[in-house]
Amino acid sequence: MSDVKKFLYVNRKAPYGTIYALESLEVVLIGAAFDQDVSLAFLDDGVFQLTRDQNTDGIGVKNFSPTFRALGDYDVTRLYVEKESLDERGLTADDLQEIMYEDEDDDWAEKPAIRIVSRAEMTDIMAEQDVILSF
Amino acid sequence: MSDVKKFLYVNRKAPYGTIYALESLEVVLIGAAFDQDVSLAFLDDGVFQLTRDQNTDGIGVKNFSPTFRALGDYDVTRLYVEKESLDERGLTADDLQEIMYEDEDDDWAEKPAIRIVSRAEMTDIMAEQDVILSF
Amino acid sequence: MKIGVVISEGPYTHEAADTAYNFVKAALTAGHEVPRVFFYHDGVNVSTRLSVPPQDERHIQNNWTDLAREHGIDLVVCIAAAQRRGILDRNEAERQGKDTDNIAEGFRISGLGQLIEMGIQTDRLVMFGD
Amino acid sequence: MKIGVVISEGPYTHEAADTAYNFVKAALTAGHEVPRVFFYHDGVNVSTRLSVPPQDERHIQNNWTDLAREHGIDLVVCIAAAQRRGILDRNEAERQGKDTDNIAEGFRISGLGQLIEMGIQTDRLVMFGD
Amino acid sequence: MSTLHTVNKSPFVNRTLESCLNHCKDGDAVLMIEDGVYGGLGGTAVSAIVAEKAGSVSIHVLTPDMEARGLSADRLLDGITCVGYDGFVELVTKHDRTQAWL
Amino acid sequence: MSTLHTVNKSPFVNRTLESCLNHCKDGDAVLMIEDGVYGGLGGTAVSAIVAEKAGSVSIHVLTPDMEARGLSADRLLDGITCVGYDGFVELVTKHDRTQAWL
Repeated sequence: MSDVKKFLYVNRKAPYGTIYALESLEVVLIGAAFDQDVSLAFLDDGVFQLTRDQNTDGIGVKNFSPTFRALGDYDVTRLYVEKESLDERGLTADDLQEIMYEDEDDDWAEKPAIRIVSRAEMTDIMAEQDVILSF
Repeated sequence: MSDVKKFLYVNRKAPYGTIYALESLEVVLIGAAFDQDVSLAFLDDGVFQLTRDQNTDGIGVKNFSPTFRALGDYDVTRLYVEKESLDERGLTADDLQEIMYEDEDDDWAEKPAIRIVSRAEMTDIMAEQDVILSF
Repeated sequence: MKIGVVISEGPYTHEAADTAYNFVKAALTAGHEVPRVFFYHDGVNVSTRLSVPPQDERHIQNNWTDLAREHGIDLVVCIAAAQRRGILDRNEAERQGKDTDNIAEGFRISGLGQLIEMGIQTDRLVMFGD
Repeated sequence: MKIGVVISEGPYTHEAADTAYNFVKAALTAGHEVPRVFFYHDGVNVSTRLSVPPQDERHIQNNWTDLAREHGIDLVVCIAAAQRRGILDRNEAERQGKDTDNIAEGFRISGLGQLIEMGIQTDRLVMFGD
Repeated sequence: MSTLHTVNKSPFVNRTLESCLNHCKDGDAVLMIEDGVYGGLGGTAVSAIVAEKAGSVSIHVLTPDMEARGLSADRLLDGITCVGYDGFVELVTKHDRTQAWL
Repeated sequence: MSTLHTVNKSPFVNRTLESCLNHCKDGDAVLMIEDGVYGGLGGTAVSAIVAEKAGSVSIHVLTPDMEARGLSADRLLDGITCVGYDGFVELVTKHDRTQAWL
């Protein structure tokens, strides 16, 4: 086994109603320092974490959604979002934040970190991992 | 308004996986001292609270299901169980514990406390209450 | 109107304590009375004085303590639920032989009877939980 | 095999801490190694030494403290999750200006890096939560 | 005599909204709060069961919870009303009892 | 390479079991624990989706959680296996990774 493991953070819960989404992101940020092969998966209600224009002033809770846009700086560049989960919720890719990263292997070209995948592709991605952390 | 209020304890969660069922029962036992008009409703996964032959030795958690059989001593004599919830779960009345009480208005005759009701009847029961406590 | 409130989930983990807080403020603003808030299940964890949330997040326990002081709200923490979860006042700590308590100012530990009493004495009961 | 364990829910409220306990005992009996258990989210509440469950119920914190002592398991409580929820050790209490700590013997507070490290260093990671 | 029902769970994960709607009487009100606000969205896998009930029961969503989740009012099903915490209080007082579908 | 999936939620309330089964590959295993054991029952509103998957995926329930809930093994769908905590450990070691459907 190589020194680098494939870590997948699986996000299946909506933001704000419970703390899992926020505390998942806190693990991702800390975990980024460990130079592992990191991906994030968003499925079921987890896709709601990525919606645009979140404004938490009314509920008095901190809005953590801008943090997703900083993930590129932590070399977290793959956010897989399940298409079927979006469809069931009446969402499209346009409803999600734009999250970009600079690809160091491609002359630092700006690329989107969010990759919409089918349920079958998501299943394959899950099956390739060494460690799966569920939130 | 009379001094006596109609209290309904609504139980919708399965036992042991979470503490709500046990802590609901603790409220019922304390509440019995207040001489209110008390009923219990079991619907959705709440019907699982009443199954026979619960044996928690293997999980190391206290089995609280015998307490339901003591409710008659606390003058809690109406446990409404929703038939549709049983049906969806493949359960029948025979799968539930026998819970009896002595009817003081009928020469202390032993009667069953569990009353299987339809969803429509459950809806009517809920709509008659002064206070609804949800667990 | 007199409105009683129950909080059944822990702070930060679930939005219940936040929604309840915003609801109670609105009820008071509208001229209603909120004589008591009852903390049950993991709701008892709202009452610890040891919580230290990040500087840029709301301080849920402080918010409740302040609101209760300002409006004379009785913040009651269920004793049975609190014992299981490690919430104690000085009396309880002594009685149980524990070296410290951890309850915050403005909260008091009492029995489930206080919940039933609240149900009897208020015009409406609103529960926040999971 | 080396098996790492994560507990994400609070004691008594959710069965997670019980299932994890029974799982870890079975893993040890089968000859596997459980080097660390990581407590995250409400799981940090397992580590309070102030819990006083009824006499006829299991004592979840004591069970973990005893198992860890017997088998040399590293019980790590996430600092960020613990701060929000009011779980402190002596150092943290002093640093935060709190008058007391509440963590039980056998548990230590540390960072989320310990979770990632556990994922890297064990052969399997098993999560218990809600 | 009528009831205010509150629902705080996402209908895509949890069947609580369904159970609530199955136990409403005509003239009752449903208020979606916290993660429950997703139940008010149009064009979803659960919109039909909500729309069906929206005639006999008045359905409301809590605006601050909508905004927190980045959902604008134009995404809501027809006939659903947005309220703030003050509207929540009004609904509680207007109906004879509140039933929380926890 | 295969995965052990754990599910701890009742399928009558929560759609997590469904989501888990939708993300299993042939040769994977599913272990139902805690309130998840209800997913193994025959003759229920969700039995069909479990039975459909029981061929390509091995499905197990945790016996102590069954017993706690008063469910005997004869209520289980055909092809579902009962295991104890020792069997849980075996499943974890036998498969390459464990994915908890929390």
